[in-house]
Amino acid sequence: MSSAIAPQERLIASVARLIMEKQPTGRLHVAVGMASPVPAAACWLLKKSGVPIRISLLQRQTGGPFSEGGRELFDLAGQGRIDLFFLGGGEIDGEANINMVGTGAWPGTEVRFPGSFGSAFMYLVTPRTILFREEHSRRVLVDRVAHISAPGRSRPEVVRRGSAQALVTGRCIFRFDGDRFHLASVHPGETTQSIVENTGFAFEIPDFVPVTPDPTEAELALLRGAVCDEMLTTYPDFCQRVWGRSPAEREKTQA
Amino acid sequence: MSSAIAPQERLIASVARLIMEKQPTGRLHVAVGMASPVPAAACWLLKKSGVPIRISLLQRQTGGPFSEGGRELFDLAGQGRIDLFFLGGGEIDGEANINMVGTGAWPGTEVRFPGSFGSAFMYLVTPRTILFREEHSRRVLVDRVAHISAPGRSRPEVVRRGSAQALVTGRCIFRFDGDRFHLASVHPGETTQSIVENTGFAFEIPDFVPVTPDPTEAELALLRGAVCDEMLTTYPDFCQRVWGRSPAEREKTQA
Amino acid sequence: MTVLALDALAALVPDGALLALPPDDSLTPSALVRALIRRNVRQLRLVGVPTAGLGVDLLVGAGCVASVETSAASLGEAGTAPRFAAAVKAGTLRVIDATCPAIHTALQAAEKGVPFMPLRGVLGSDVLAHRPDWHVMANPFTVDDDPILVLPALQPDIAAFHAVCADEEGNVWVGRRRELATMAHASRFSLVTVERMVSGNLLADERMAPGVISGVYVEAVAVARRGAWPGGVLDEYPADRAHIMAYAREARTEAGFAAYLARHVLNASAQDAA
Amino acid sequence: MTVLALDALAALVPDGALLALPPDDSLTPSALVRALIRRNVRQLRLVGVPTAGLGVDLLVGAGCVASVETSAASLGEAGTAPRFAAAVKAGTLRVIDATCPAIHTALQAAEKGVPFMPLRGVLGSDVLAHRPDWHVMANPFTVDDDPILVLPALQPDIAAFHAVCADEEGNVWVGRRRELATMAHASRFSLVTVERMVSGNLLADERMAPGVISGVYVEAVAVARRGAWPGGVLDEYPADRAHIMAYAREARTEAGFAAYLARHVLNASAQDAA
Repeated sequence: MSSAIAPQERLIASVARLIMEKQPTGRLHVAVGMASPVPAAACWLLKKSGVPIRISLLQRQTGGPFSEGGRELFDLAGQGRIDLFFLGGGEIDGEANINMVGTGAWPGTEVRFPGSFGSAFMYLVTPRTILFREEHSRRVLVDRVAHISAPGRSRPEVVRRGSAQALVTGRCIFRFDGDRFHLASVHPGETTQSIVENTGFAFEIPDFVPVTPDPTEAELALLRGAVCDEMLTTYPDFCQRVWGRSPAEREKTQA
Repeated sequence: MSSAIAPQERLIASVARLIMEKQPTGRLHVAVGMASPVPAAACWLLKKSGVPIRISLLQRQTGGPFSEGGRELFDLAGQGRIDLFFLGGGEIDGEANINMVGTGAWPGTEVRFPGSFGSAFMYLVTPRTILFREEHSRRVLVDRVAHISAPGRSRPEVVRRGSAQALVTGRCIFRFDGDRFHLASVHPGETTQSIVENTGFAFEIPDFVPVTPDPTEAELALLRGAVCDEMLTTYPDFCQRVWGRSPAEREKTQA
Repeated sequence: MTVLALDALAALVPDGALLALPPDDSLTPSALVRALIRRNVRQLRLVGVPTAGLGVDLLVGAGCVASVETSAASLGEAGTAPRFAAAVKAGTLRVIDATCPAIHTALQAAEKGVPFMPLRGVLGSDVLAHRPDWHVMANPFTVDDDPILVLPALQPDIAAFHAVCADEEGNVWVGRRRELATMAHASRFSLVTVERMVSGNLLADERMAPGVISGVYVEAVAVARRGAWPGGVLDEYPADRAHIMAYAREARTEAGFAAYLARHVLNASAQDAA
Repeated sequence: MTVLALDALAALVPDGALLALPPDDSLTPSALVRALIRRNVRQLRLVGVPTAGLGVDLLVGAGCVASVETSAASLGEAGTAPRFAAAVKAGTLRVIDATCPAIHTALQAAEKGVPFMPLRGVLGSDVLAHRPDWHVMANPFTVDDDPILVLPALQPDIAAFHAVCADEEGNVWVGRRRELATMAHASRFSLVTVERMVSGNLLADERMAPGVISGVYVEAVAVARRGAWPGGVLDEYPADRAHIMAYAREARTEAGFAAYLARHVLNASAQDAA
């Protein structure tokens, strides 16, 4: 039997299931932005499980999938060749708008977030976006974002390939129907009530809300082995925190 | 004393003098297209004479000045970073229009020339263009081209950095004043009368028309030595024809 | 990405495809062109990026082509592309004349997934007058009268080219010939012949990566040694000028072209497949 | 092209210049940034291509900056860029928010010499609402209602970056970091620090050429060994994460930042010039 399941392991497995929900006819091409260890691990989990997924990780120590520099990801996405991307945000609201700029007057005189990165583009040109934000509080999940880095919905005349598929947080999974979020599952220890209390936007609550399932034994084994191996150099802090492993230890093991 | 001056040697020296006529403040950047041995030799002549000229030769066996592929020349020119380019044409008329497409109905049902290449772009975005066409006949130098690959003049609202500086042929040198050609010099053996007889367009004839000067002894020595060395692999047929040298001979000499 | 035999690669080009090809000096896929003629492909709509050379001339002469969009058709020092010129004269070929940077720009628009891209110059050229699909618009960033050409995105169905090598991920190395990258990125997919397969991942090698076109764009690869011949490959082998000169002479007549085809294309499957 | 000492290279950046810089993971010219602070440059208008990192944070904290155009300012895993965030809060810095592909596209427009270029997406973002210099126009290639963003060309005065090596022609090798090529092509000129000089011509080497930015664009070069530090250089050396983490903590306060400057920038001329 495995040691206790880390919350991040559950999130990773949840994201992996969401990725697999809607497969395109061809090979799935998923891009993962900077500072996104959970989405990256979810992609590696699928790849190590034998799913023919193509992963383009923007954050790598050396190497990388592109030869046109960082621009190539955006060109690929502009063509519709990236099937799925991940976005987070300092604030996310009930219409799936995301704010990566800040609060207070523009450009964030109260709290300045890092900035919009590619979100204003990627959210519209990518068929599927999984929103991921571990902190689930009324500070982050707000009724109305202070500023819209990237809109969750667009007017009908605006060319848009898709929007949010789901929002994964440290407490639950919401699905997005194009207009509103629906509570899809709550993580162990959470209840519909605790989600309502910690969420600043209104959302749909179905009659029955399941608990987010645990990763399987096979998934846990992959996460703690092959997936962690792939992540060690790129996300050393994350690997240390979740799995207690460091790049130095890996080198020792291999030596 | 040198052996007889080849007609091409006079053309090369003439083109080199035209290049040097109007120097920009910075380093002169001259690009030379495909199948242009005389312009290429003129650039090499200047470079081997110590002029700080930058040459971008599109026709090279290996290597080449660009790392974005063939597109980089056009991007550079679009920015105005190419100071001078060369164009020819199946037909050239008195307004400095050039036709590289063909005669008869579009796209050249009577005689099809190769096509416009980059001329429709380069002629407008490059500050200076030297027109070069060795054949000087009423077939080539026409009153009105059948089709305009690239116009010699543009309406005032059209963004244009320059036009033809001169037209160098096997018989003479014309200068272009933005509206009309002026006879600048005739090559040995030609007269104003012979030029008029062989030219299909009207042009200005000054009171005194000089003879195109011979290349200097120093220029001839460079042409037959260092310039030919540079051209041997790129233009073997030209080097054989003008200087009686072949790449094989060069290898023998170096061995 | 799959590794196929040359004929199987050629079979992936359907009749009527909008097929982008580089010119003779830019990793032209000559062996694939010959295989396409052997498989009797028909009604191809070719794009010469940005010009057309021997490969296009062969396909036109062999009756495989409905239209050619290009800035020029030429055999370089060997002169006119003879079957192309003959077909234009006979009126049996639809030629869509362009200018080099317009082809690069239209492909860049497709590469970025935008519907159009502007280009300076070209105004006043009859090339523009014969392109009803090109527009002239007012520069929206000035109040002055500033007309500018805008080109619609050009997305070929297939980009075909030769490369030095491919790895198991379908990454291919084309070195400095980066106009091929634009062409590959802009097209729905690429078919690539290579001198050889290599192990490992070309994109993981910092020395090789800059000259790589990612396997993302590559549908299939076939090994074709000296597959650019009579074109050259970077510093691996030079163009075979003597052969191109001989072709230019021989293909001036229908009969001469037929003899060339019989000798170098139709009976050459064994040699190309080697 | 001339080869200069690092401080002489920094002297080529005038006060008020529109200066383009890559982020920490893309051959960032850290040694040059430190030299710029030592030379007390003022009123820089920075462009983070496409995001801003430690270099921009240092310049902002040292009071060298009037404005920053960027898609984000971040130290990656180390979190917020502390002096940037503090200056935004204090209202002492003009921030011109963009989105990554908009910066690439605006530079590509300058690279091509066209006044604008379109980009999909972005409509409905408040980034657009705060960019009066960006326009939305009707796609001229459809009769449908199809609004599309068009971005004006962005031509920095100077692009500054680090490269692995330079040759005597001023050609520099950046490998796969081709967004630096776009930045260099788009800018009036480039200033480049390199790990080392090499003999010969990088563009003549078919293996190296694809990763080269031509000397056409390079005004001057200075050797700065480990010049990207604490950023990394391809496979030559990794980013110094511990240092960046320490900076992120220390620079949270003005005093901490001043101490960092004193230790690593103002007294480091000898070490950077090595």
